[in-house]
Amino acid sequence: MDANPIVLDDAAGDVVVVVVEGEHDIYTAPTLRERLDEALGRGGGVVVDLTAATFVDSSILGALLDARRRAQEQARGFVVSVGAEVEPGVQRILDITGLVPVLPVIDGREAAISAARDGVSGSPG
Amino acid sequence: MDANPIVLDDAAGDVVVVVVEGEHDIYTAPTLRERLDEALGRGGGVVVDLTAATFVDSSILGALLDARRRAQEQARGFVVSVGAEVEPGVQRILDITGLVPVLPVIDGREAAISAARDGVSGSPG
Amino acid sequence: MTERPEVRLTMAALPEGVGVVRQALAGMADALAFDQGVLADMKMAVTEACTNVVVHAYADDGSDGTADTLEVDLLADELGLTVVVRDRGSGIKPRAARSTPALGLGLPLIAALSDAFEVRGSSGGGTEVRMTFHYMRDADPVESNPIGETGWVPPDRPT
Amino acid sequence: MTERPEVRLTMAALPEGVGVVRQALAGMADALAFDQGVLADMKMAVTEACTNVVVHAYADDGSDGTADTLEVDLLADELGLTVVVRDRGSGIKPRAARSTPALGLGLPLIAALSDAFEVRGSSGGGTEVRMTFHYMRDADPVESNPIGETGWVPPDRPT
Ligand SMILES: Nc1ncnc2c1ncn2[C@@H]1O[C@H](COP(=O)(O)OP(=O)(O)O)[C@@H](O)[C@H]1O
Ligand SMILES: Nc1ncnc2c1ncn2[C@@H]1O[C@H](COP(=O)(O)OP(=O)(O)O)[C@@H](O)[C@H]1O
Repeated sequence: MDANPIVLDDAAGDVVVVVVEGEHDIYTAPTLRERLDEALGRGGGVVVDLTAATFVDSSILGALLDARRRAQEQARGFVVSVGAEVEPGVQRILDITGLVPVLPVIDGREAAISAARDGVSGSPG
Repeated sequence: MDANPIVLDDAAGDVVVVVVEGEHDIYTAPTLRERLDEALGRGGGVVVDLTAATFVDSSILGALLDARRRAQEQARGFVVSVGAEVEPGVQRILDITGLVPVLPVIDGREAAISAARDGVSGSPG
Repeated sequence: MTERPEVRLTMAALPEGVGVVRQALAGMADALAFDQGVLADMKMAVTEACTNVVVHAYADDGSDGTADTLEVDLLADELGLTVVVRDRGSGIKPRAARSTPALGLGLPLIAALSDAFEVRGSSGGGTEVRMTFHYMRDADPVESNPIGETGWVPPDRPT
Repeated sequence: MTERPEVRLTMAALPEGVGVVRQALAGMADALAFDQGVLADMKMAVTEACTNVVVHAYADDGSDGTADTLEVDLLADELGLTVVVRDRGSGIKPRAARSTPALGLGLPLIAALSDAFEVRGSSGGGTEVRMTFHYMRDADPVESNPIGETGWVPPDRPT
């Protein structure tokens, strides 16, 4: 009964989705890093779905940026997806850090999966 | 912009309704006592509507029992009403103190107004 | 169980503080994914204990300018959450020494709503009320501590 | 404004404490009928300040068994709520003395999200971060403290 789960979803086949729900900070950042390692280990594209996340802090952004860098090094797709209604505890930090084009952040899990499949992994690196 | 208002509603004419919303405890108990004094001062029956209350403690029950005693002394109706779905923070204290028949507590504001109009003010005093 | 509190809340023993404790508790229980029924009981019991500090612990309602404090500790273990409400006040006096008539419902409610409770003198003088709330309950604690048995009788109840 | 805190939260400087502070704050702000946008910013800024205490303030992650504390004070006045996050740690060292590479996003976020902020040495040694959040805002504080101006640059951003 984890109120803030982070699970891998393999349904899309060649793109693995890391589904992040609830509040995440320095306490759960190590778990996210593990899941991201696992996802990168699968060899395909990676999507991190924040649709059901209610709060993420800079430790979480740090974990995402590290994973993105590794995906880029391996020329793999890496995309973050959000829902149509983004929680203030997620939207605000993405907005003010200017990370939307960088990560990149895309609306909708399906669109993110397609982009990751195409090898998208953010603005010019 | 009081998150926990207590207001008088005179719409029923001869019965005045004290509408209690939100959380109430020792901090707002003096306000409730004032409003109850005002309601008793009108000369008719009194209903205390807890439908929109989310929490009441023993200080609030104390204020209600005092008002009820005064209503009884003046042979006036005094009834507490709750909604169909009662918040645990209200239901629980009414249940375990055995005050439902005492106050008395009645489902629905309209039924409570009728009862207060008929001079109901709880189990034999 | 270690005695070091997970969290300590310290504030002035004032009426507005009681809601602050209740809300902070609710927020933290939210993080613990606490059962909603147990949380409701905990909020009620802790409110009563804090109210006693505000109403009874300090003689002169802070008019002497000293810091009348209300301290709330949270201690978590495998079984549940223990909440300790502590003051540095006068301590619980024998009944005869009390002046104001009151409902006398606070301690009975605390007993009824908690899975375990204890009232004792606090080391700093004053009173300490410890209440434990289990994450999981086999039975409603009210069953084993019905309010009637603590001596509390509703007014005008046909007896 | 009096310096006596309305509420003080004291706990161990551990990763799990950060969420506890955030939730307690949310619960209390609920009682104050705080604006939801300001509350979201406050939760974010306070999270970053507490994270810094957990990550940077104490050298050896509590392995020496001493009580590495995280203290959070809330002070309310007419204009807004001031949150003080305090530790008894090593204090902020010059940049060269730091070892671990990090995002460096915490203080810039605090600056951007608060209506006023101050970082200073705390009297007990260690660091104190004071952040004020107004109940009403004329403008978004991010406008006057854009993150770019604090020196933070997103990685790989076309410059
Ligand atoms: N923190 C406290 N400090 C001093 N006396 C207390 C404290 N808590 C309770 N008491 C005493 O115990 C009595 C019983 O308390 P309680 O059951 O809560 O009923 P009530 O508050 O309605 O009197 C109080 O009237 C008071 O004399
Ligand atoms: N409470 C603290 N105690 C000691 N050093 C601190 C504290 N808070 C911040 N610092 C120092 O200030 C630096 C900048 O902090 P910050 O902007 O939050 O970025 P980051 O935490 O990602 O390094 C930290 O790397 C650390 O050296």
